[in-house]
Amino acid sequence: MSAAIGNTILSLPDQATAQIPKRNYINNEHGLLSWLLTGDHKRIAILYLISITFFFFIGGAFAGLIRLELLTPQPDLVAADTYNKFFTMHGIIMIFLFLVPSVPATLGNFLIPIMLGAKDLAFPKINLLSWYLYMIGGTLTLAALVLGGVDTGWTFTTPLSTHYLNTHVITAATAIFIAGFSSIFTGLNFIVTIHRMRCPGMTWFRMPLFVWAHYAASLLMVLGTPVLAIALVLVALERLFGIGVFDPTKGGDPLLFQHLFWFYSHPAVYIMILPGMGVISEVISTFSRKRVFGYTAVAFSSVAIALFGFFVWEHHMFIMGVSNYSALVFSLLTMLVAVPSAIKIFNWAFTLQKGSITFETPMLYAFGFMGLFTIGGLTGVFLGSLGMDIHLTETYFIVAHFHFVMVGGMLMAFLAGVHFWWPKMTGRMYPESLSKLAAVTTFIGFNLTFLPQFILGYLGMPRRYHAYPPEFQVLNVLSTAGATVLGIGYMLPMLYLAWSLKYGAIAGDNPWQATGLEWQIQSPPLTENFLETPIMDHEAYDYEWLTNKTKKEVTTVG
Amino acid sequence: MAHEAIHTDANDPQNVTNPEHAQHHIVTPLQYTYVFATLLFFTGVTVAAAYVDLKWANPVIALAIACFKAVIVILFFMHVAYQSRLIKMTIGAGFFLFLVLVTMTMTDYISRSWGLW
Amino acid sequence: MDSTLATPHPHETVLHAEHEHVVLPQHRHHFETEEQQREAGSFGMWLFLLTEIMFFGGMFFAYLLYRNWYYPAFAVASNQLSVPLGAVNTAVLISSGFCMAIGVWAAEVRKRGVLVVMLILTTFFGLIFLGVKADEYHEKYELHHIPGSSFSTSMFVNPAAYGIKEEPLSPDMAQKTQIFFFLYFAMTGMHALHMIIGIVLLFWLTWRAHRGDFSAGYVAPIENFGLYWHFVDIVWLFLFPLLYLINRHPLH
Amino acid sequence: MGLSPVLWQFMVKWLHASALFPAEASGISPYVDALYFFLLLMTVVGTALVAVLLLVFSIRYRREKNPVATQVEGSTLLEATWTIIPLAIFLVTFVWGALLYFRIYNPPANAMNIYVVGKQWMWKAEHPGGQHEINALHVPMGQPVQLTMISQDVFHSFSIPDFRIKREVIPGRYSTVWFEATQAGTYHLFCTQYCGTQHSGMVGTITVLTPDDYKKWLQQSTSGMSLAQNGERLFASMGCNSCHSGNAAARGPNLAGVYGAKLTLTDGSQMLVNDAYLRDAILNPSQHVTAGFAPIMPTYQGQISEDGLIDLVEYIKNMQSNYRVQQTQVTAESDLAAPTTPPQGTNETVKP
Repeated sequence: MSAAIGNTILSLPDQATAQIPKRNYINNEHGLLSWLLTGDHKRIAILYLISITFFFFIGGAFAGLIRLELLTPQPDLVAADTYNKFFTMHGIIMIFLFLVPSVPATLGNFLIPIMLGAKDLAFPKINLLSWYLYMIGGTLTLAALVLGGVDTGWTFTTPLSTHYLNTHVITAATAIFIAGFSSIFTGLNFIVTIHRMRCPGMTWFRMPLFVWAHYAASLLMVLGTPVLAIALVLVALERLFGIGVFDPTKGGDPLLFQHLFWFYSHPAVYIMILPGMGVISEVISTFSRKRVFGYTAVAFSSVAIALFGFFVWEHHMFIMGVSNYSALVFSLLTMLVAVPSAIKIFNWAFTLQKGSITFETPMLYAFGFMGLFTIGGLTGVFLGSLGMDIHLTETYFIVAHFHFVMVGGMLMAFLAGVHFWWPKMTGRMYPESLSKLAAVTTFIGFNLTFLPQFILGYLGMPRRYHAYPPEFQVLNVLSTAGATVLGIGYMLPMLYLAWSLKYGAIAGDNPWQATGLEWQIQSPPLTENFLETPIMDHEAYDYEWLTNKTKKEVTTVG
Repeated sequence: MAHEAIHTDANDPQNVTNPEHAQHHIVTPLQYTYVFATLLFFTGVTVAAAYVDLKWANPVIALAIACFKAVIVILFFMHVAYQSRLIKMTIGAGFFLFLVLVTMTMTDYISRSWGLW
Repeated sequence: MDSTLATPHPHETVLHAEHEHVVLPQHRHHFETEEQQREAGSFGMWLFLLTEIMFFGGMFFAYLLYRNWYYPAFAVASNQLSVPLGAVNTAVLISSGFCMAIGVWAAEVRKRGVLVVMLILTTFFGLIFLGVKADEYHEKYELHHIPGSSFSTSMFVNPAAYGIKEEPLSPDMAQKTQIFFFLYFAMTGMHALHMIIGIVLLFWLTWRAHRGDFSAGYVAPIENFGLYWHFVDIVWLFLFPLLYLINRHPLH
Repeated sequence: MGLSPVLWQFMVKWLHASALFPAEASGISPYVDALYFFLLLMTVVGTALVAVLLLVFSIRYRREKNPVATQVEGSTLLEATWTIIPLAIFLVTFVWGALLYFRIYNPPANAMNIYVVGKQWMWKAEHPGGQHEINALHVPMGQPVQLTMISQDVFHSFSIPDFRIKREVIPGRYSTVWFEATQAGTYHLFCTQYCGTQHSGMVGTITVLTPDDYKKWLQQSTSGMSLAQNGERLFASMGCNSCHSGNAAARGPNLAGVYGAKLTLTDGSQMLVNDAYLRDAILNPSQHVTAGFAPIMPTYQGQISEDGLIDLVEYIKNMQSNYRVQQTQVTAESDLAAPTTPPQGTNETVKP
């Protein structure tokens, strides 16, 4: 298939003779129940993949409706309260039901045990329980939607959410509470697995950076989420009994809620982005045939992000009446948390140096991630800087900023990961040219959607506005046009990935010639992953080891 | 199959499957009884102390006793005294993060009254 | 470490020096060794307790904040709690924890009878605790001290009318007693909820212990439940002084 | 920044004319914009750097050109470089941003005060002279204006993009912001904090008038009663004057000249009397008992609207002597049927 020195490293087995392995985790057992009651981390990952895709498209539909309403300055498509329900649902679904579980619950679930050389996560039943909790949370969210919606915004700001709205706040809060426990259990499972289930020889510094990133994200999940849970419990109790821990007229402090809420929800940003960074490390290394530059620095920067991530939450509240002195402290700490991200970006860039680079779809997405995440990260510095934050916060600038990080960063990384490990998960390849087209479409659509929003933000257009002054229309039309392109960019992978399940080329064990343990086993893997426990005798990303191993295999066979 | 297990010495120091292992230790009922008695004794002390007016020292004493009781429950009833460093660090991390929550939030509440800008 | 997955696990698992090796049916296939499984379980339990620390931590912080803001209201409202009942309950809960600890020991040395008795005693003390708590709640209900629409501050505004030797609170401060009682109910209620969950689990564990599940060297469920139960104790060890004691002006 | 003022003006005007940039209509705007352009430059340079690295490496080390990768472990020197340089830039940003923050939120001493009440879903501005406006605010050019703001219900946020200022309007607590308008004209006022159904309808217009026009506007729009006068009536009708009479034997402290003074409370703490203190002392008197007085004042929580509180605060602020208090005491006793809240909003320009 591949020429001597082609522009791709993709090497598929001879399609005439190749077959999907007879026994693998997909056909090991049959019937719906064998999936719904499974303890296999790979099957749970697939369940998650299907469900988060479902919720992603629901959340995406709301995004589409929001952009459609904003096409004109007049409030003409829907009424104000409906619009508020749209963006609330968009936020809740995208954050709690898509971004938080996206990479960890799908790719992480599938790959962490394999990357560590283990047969499963430490607690398979808890893993399944966490999927069920996620589904209950998701169902309750949909219930809140069907029953009439909720319009608090995803931030549940008190006293608005506690005393001034008559929508299904408690249903939505319960949904997030339950989905939160799903996230806690996933994180707990990962931490225990990483500490306890590594195969012989798998030292901490031989672990793939994907695992490091998930370790850091799991710490945040386990330690942060309960604080969100208690904040939501208090909101629900306050709504039910009308007592005022967050109600200023009864002596409560509404900012206390925000402290508790952001104590989770800022680290949640890192829960969302860290696993994506893990994906990028794997992809960049594989497609430049080179060990990640400064492995240790990248590993520790993940942990540093997790640690510093807990010290910066107040930057969401700078103008909300917190003490100016503490705003100073938090602004300074915010500047510090930006540094590890910068370190990662440069390390990835220098991984390319002296590499042997090819540009398959995952790599294109990874390049997209690097560019967009850099912009997203640097515009975060605007918002961390106190004086600048005053003008920019609560405007479209902040909307653009976090979409650059979350969509431009995390979603790109998620798609990079899905494309990268798709052959491993399904045993089949997707059509390469179509997927490259999708990657480019996504990139263009994304920039067209969100770059104008930075300008809108500096012009002062407030977020969560249903109607806006007419002079903002041109930029809004651009943004809506971009959203259309972006929507197509996201539909495409849906279609060709589904197509590839049946018609894709047989991928073979290691189509990308990658070094991770997951690539040394059959695709799709066996239910027990490894026939015998592997022994890790080389560093991560050791391409020489891979070459030697391949040579040996060839000589043995020959 | 595709995977080739590379066999190295099983006693490889790099073998880290189980580095954080601690020998399982059984605490005897007698030790438990000592702990139990201590806990009851300090419960009495803390109640008694509450009835004496010691101004600012009252809450300090009450919390100090509560912390002490919690520590011995953690160390002996929960066997942490005999556990690996990993478990000790895990617990430490929990309390550390709780302190982060308290102190960092308090930076806001304490300094709010320092002045209005 | 030669691993052999195809065969059922003939592991060299040293459980305790004094006991012979056993291959246990509870051993899950994906763990290399029994010991790995056990330590993973206990580590997982600790991580779960970590989340519980943060969960209660949010409420403890709210309590700390409002106690500083509305000290007089918290002092007077706190005086309405019965120290003897609180102290008795503390002792009851410590006893329950003690029985649990002995139960863990009994499981480890494989004394089925002792284990079952200890689990029953643990449950018994737990139920007493809940009973006393329910009685305290009932009293608060009768005094209209349950936050919400029926909450009444009259006892704090006009204590003399209720035969209470307290300085009357001004009406604006008296309102803040509701925050105290809300936090009181939220914290003790959340604690009681954890106890109820624990007691349900205890019934199940007692039944299994009676069946002999934990008398052959497989003690992880008992140990891990013990951790949970002791954690619930610890929460109370802090709740008791915070809610009942530290705001109290000395009673003459 | 070394930019010449002419070039600056040109750039800003050009950007504004292309609808890519808000007008610079307040004294603070150029300072904010300077930091903005600095950060923009940082972003562009940073992104360009990453893009160039990706591009150059992609071309030089693509597989066709460089079939075999050379393994490199890493470089402490490089790691240190890209740790320290971003950190330094971010720290500069922090200091610059902090200085700017002080400048934006620290009102000058000579600022005139206007009160703003936010509620679902309108802005109500109250000028000391008694002029009321809904969803509109008239201010003079070239004069620092301080806004003392409070919300009646939920969080709102008072934002004037062309002035580069924004401040959360908080329930139960005064917050302040100030600006000095430099160009006559009308500007957008937005509520930027999501506050419920009609959030996007909570907008208004800021009209900047020349000092002369402003004087004219004040005269045309007067309601006849200043805030302090309203406050005085409220003070009498709520019976405040019976205790705060200024007499030696009065049960409440003397309020004349109390604004701006330092009070010693019963618990020994020292408090500066400002707007926030006065408001709190009316609603939560037991936490603000002046040393030497008994905690007998009832709470007025739920009995006075935020507008009424503003009237009272404004009245006490301007109370130089107790002469009028004693006068109103007489009036109040003779006129027990006085309305509990003063008539207000007589010249509200728009009815909600």
